[in-house]
Amino acid sequence: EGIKVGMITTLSGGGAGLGIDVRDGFMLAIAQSGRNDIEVVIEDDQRKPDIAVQLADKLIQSEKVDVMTGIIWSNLAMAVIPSSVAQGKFYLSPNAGPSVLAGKGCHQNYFNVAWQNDNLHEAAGAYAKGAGYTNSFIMAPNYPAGHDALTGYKRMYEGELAGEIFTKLGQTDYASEIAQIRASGADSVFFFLPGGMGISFLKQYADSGIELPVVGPAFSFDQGILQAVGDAALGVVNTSQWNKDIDNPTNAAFVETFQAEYDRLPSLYASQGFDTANLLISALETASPDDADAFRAALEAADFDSTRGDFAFGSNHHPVQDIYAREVIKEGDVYTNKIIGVALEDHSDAYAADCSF
Amino acid sequence: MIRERHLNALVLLLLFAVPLWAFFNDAPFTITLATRAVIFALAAVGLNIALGLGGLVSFGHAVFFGIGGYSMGILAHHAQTYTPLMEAPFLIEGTKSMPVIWLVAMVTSAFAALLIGLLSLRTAGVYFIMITLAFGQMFYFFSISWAAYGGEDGLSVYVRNGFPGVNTLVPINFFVICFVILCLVVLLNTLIAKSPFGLALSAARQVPQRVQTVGLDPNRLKLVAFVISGVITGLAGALFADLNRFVSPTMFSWQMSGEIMIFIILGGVARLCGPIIGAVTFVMLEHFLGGLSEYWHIYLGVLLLIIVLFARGGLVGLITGREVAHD
Amino acid sequence: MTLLNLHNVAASYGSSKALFNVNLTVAEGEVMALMGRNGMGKSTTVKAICRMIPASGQLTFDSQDITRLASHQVARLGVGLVPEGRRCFADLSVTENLNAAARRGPWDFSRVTTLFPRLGEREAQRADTLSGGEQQMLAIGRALMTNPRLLVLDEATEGLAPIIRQEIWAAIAQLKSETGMAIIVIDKSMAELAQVCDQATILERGATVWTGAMAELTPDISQRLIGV
Amino acid sequence: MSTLLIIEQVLNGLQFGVMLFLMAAGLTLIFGVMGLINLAHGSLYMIGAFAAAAVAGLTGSFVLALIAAMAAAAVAGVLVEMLIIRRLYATDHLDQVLATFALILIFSEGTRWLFGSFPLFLNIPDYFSGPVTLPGGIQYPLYRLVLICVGLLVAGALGLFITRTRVGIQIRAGKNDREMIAALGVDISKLYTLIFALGAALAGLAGALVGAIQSVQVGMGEPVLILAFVVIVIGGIGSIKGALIGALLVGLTDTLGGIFLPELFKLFMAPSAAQSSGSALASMAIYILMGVVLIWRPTGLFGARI
Amino acid sequence: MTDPILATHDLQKSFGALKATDGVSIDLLPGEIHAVIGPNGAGKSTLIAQICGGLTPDAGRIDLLGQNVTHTNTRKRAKAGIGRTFQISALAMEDTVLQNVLLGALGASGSPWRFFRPILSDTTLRDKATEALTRVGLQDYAATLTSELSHGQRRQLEVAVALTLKPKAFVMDEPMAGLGAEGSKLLTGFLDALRSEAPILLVEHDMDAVFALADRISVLVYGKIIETGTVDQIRSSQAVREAYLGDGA
Ligand SMILES: Nc1ncnc2c1ncn2[C@@H]1O[C@H](COP(=O)(O)OP(=O)(O)OP(=O)(O)O)[C@@H](O)[C@H]1O
Ligand SMILES: Nc1ncnc2c1ncn2[C@@H]1O[C@H](COP(=O)(O)OP(=O)(O)OP(=O)(O)O)[C@@H](O)[C@H]1O
Ligand SMILES: [Mg+2]
Ligand SMILES: [Mg+2]
Repeated sequence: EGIKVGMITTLSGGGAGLGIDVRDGFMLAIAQSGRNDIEVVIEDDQRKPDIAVQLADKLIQSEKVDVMTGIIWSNLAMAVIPSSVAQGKFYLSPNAGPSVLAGKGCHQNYFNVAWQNDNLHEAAGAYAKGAGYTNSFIMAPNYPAGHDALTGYKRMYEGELAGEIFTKLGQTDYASEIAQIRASGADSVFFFLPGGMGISFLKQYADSGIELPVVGPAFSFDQGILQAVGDAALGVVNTSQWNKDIDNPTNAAFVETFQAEYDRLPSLYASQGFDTANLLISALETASPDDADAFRAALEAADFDSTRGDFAFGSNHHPVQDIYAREVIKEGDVYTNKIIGVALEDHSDAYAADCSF
Repeated sequence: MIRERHLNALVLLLLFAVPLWAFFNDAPFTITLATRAVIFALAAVGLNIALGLGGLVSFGHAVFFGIGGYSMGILAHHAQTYTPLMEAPFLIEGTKSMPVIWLVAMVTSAFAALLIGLLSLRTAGVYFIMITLAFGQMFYFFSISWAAYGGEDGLSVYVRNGFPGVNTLVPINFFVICFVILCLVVLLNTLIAKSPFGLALSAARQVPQRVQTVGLDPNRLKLVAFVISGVITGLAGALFADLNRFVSPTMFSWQMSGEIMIFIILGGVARLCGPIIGAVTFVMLEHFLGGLSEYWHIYLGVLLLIIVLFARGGLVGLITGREVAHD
Repeated sequence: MTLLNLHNVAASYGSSKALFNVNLTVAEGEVMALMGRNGMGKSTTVKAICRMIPASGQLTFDSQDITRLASHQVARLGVGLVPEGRRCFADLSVTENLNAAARRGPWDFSRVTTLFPRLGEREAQRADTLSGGEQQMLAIGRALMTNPRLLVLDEATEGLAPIIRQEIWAAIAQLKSETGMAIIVIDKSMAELAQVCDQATILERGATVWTGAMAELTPDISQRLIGV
Repeated sequence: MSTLLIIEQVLNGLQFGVMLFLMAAGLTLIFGVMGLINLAHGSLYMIGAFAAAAVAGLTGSFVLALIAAMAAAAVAGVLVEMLIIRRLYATDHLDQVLATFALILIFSEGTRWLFGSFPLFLNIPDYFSGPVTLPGGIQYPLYRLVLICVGLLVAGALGLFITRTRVGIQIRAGKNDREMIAALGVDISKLYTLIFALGAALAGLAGALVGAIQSVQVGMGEPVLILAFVVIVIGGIGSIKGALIGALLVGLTDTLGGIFLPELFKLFMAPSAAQSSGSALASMAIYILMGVVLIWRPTGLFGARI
Repeated sequence: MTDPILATHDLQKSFGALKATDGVSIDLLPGEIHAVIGPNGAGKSTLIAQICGGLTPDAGRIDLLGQNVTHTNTRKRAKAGIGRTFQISALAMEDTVLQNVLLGALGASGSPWRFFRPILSDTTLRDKATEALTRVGLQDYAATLTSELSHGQRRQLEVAVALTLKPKAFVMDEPMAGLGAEGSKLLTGFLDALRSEAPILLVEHDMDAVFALADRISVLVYGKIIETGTVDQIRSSQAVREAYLGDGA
């Protein structure tokens, strides 16, 4: 008899694009596996934590799912994951990786298939260091993920800071920050501004005439929003554990079939959804969630072909993987990314030591 | 057409019967859903005291909902991490006891309502709506950046708090607790509406200058109504946090204030059970439409529109017909 | 020639009926007193004429059926209303109040301010800071500025100083004799009504109970139907 | 911090304020003059931005895009007014809140259904892009200067329209007593439709102009909506002058607060903590401003005294 | 001479350049009806607003029962014994007639802070309210919604609410306004009887009523009292004729 997967993700409202990509990537992998014994119950959390909690209750109490996945945002993850795993469910995160869940609050049934939140920022710091930047201006919204971002960057960067700014969450006008950047004498800019905030910043930054190099995590340069940023993003270096040109057969097939199926290029989030599903399928080959210990061991083995190439879990069930530096380019009419180097190799995270199951 | 009094009884009865049915048929999620509806209804009944009786359209009631939520979150967080809330000048420990948490939630909400009310009541009408919104936004942004308690990530509490003599982990038990509180508050609301205070408040809403010339202070009447209202919504916030075992700044958001208000409008302003019917309807719509399509908000929007356009006086108005004179 | 005719008109506020059977005819150039005790439906009749509440029965103005017209359409046919309680536009200045709905004709700003010099003196003041009497003048001026063929005055002298009241009665008389404007007057002052009005209609409980020439209104009838 | 930087930041504050004014102008018309709480005003702003992005994508012309934005928003506005809002003037504010909340849901998801879940591209036209050098050597984006001018122009034109023209007077009269102005012969419902269309077109224009330097995405309207409400309440509802001054105040407070509060906190805190507490306070600054203004003047700076 | 119940001394109030009240001294003796008449815009309502606490005078003093109340608020003055009716009815339109009067009774009782017992079960309040309604002749309308009353009936209700306060002095701003001829006559008779209960400061344009009722009349013209006297004195005053009465009366 089959297994039931509960997916809670954001499908309506402002941040819906990410959830839709995760879902589409995930479902593509399920379809490709040819297995029809995997039932996926998909729910829309509307990006509201209390709704997510309620949906988790529903999936666990009435749908009686075996495995959960899908959450995009850290704050929703914090609301749902601890109580779900405490009730004996497995949770495979396709996106959010808050630091608590990687360290002190880790759990043996919680696996993160994307990254620990700091990872891409650390990679950006490492890239900045490698590129010889010594005076960065850094900026993120004033909320926990923003604080983590700046901490992550500083962890690897080691140079001086020309300025450090926390912006308002949801801010759309960056004229004053840009003026501060211009006046700061910085040699580079690092920013973490997910979603619309990043689009606004990049457009305004490009229009300001400042020519300092910019580094950021992949979130503001992902396939879904690059088209909206346009020329302003060209040439910007960003860090990501995945890109469509990573050279391995799984990835090539993924990019091709995703495009064929959904008529758009896959994004980072789609790849994460796809990998999450494949991890699950690989584990199901050897064990059933009913036998929690065996199933957990199967997950830990991570015996699947990742779109990222090598993929392994660290001791805290978070990825150990390469993180690349990419550059935004234009291919024909389409803005996309090209890998220009590896920023961090076989990187795990800073919190693993705090984790004991 | 049925009489409003009968409708009220029917609503409360159904609201109790459905989870009971779910309990015997092993449908725990239905109970969770009903609990959610009951708690929202409680928050809305609270707001309705200010809004329906006192004419105070508060677009900032999420403040009290959030304060209630964080009262629970902070106390339980300290209890579960065994860290004291405060050491100097005297020791305050966290707690996992619902009654204590409720008391704290209600007292803090009362203080906040007193303060916000004092300042906001200088204004009237739309300005009142907006100044209460402003207070809501202040609390929201503050909670987002309050790192000690999780900031935007919020606070998780792993085990539901306890109530003496009741196993709150059993969904139906927690439901009953919430339901009893709702009934008590509805009773309180009925009494207030018919009381001398209620009469004076209603007049203060309509003709403040008249109230003054009979020697009463309309603003003080409204302030008291606002505080009572805030206290009830605060209590609802504490219960909501306990239902989710989680609090976050979204409890303070303007959307939350808006939703509480929408429950009332949907059900019927100044109707005893308006907020309850509104909250239940909204929760059900959200639940049943949510699965229909990615674009289910469109259906929700259209349904709400139909209700506003064709049901004067909200759903209660639709069911009971024209409002009858108070007896 | 008949200008306004109401035949078997009934109207209600929501579910409570206020008019049952009102019959009323105003000829061109005629001044008609609409009388009745408090609450008998005078103002409601006015509202029905101005299409401010839904009414059934037959209403014609200038031999045109107005039963289904919108309020502003009736006004444009030539009904000028001075409502009970004045209802000046509080946020607007005196001048703006007068101009808001003005239509071309013999009545313009200067003629109105000649009739009511006080309005000229306060032309820039907001209507809600005017004294009660000033507001009443403003309401009359405002209606005149629409250059109506039928002027409806619902308690237009309420709250006015006797001296101004005299002016207004004089103005009504002047309107009648000089412009040939038809007028419906609701007022409590029998003496003045008797002087200017040609016809009278008396309402009781929402129905016409007496109608005839003013001269025929004997003290005995008025005692019975109006109480004085 | 250099004076030059401060001047530039003041300019930024003004520009942000003017941007808010564009949005607030339409809202204050509809809200103040017609007495209608239109939560869906943000949706009209979004519709403008999306229409502009779509037309700019097809034709490449920014001017056409702006026209399309205003037209689309106005059409949406007129439809909404005639089909829904018209039935709600007589009811109290609360029904309007619910109805326009429902409209937000419909418009947002409808837009997503039409245009997909990803942000759209809309950029500054070439002739307005890039910085210019102002006297004193400040490098300032040309487009932002254009925005300032457009905003001030709209402010002037609207002010004249409402206070000087007959239509403007009738609109304000209708606000005081709708039934009475109709009884005097003014077709108020036609007039209101017109106002709604005008307000919507302004919101659409704002959406398109602002969309060019921000992200065009579903849900972009709501945060601006809240700010616009803050603006018109500070200024006094229904007053175009108030909306302008309120917008500039909010713009300046927000921009300068974001810069100076963290600096202030640095005087007695560690830099990182100061940054964080400073910006936390800064994010509350405009609401604090609004609270203070309303406590001082309960009907806003230029609102009717009660 | 008896002490006045209510007295103003040299009240001043300006709106911008306009002196709406310009040195008004007026008093109200026990048992009398003191009418204030004057052209529209003379400042009568402004004077009343100052007496009742709606406006604060720029200068001058107001005494109620010998106490200086110039700077106390409306509420305190109501408690101290001023019973006011409004020129434009201020009633709770959504409530019933009885509820409006009950409000007055409740105000007089001074304790609205009772949350649990229905007000209708408070027989003391209820009797007071019904009595006031009966006195103005609205007893049959107790359960009617106030919004359904005619204009004239609302004026009667205004007076009823003031009655429940058992005030030391009535201040009435045009109580006859909107009343029909018959209604005016009834109210005139009623006020005539009321003066034994408490004196009345009466602002009224209905000269029939004023001349029938007033013991004294003060004529206010553009903020100043130009004359105070008995009915006959005022009637025969040339100045008053020119400013106010015209030649009709
Ligand atoms: N808005 C309303 N809603 C319900 N009933 C009303 C309304 N306005 C008036 N009525 C009722 O309709 C009847 C007629 O009222 P109307 O105002 O026409 O009387 P009127 O003859 O003008 O009296 P008055 O001389 O007092 O002005 C009254 O009994 C009144 O109670
Ligand atoms: N708030 C205000 N601002 C400016 N002027 C005002 C204000 N209130 C009243 N006035 C003016 O003061 C004068 C006195 O007004 P008031 O209302 O006291 O007159 P009144 O004697 O009661 O007249 P009426 O008999 O017509 O009611 C009027 O000219 C009026 O326009
Ligand atoms: Mg009448
Ligand atoms: Mg007056």
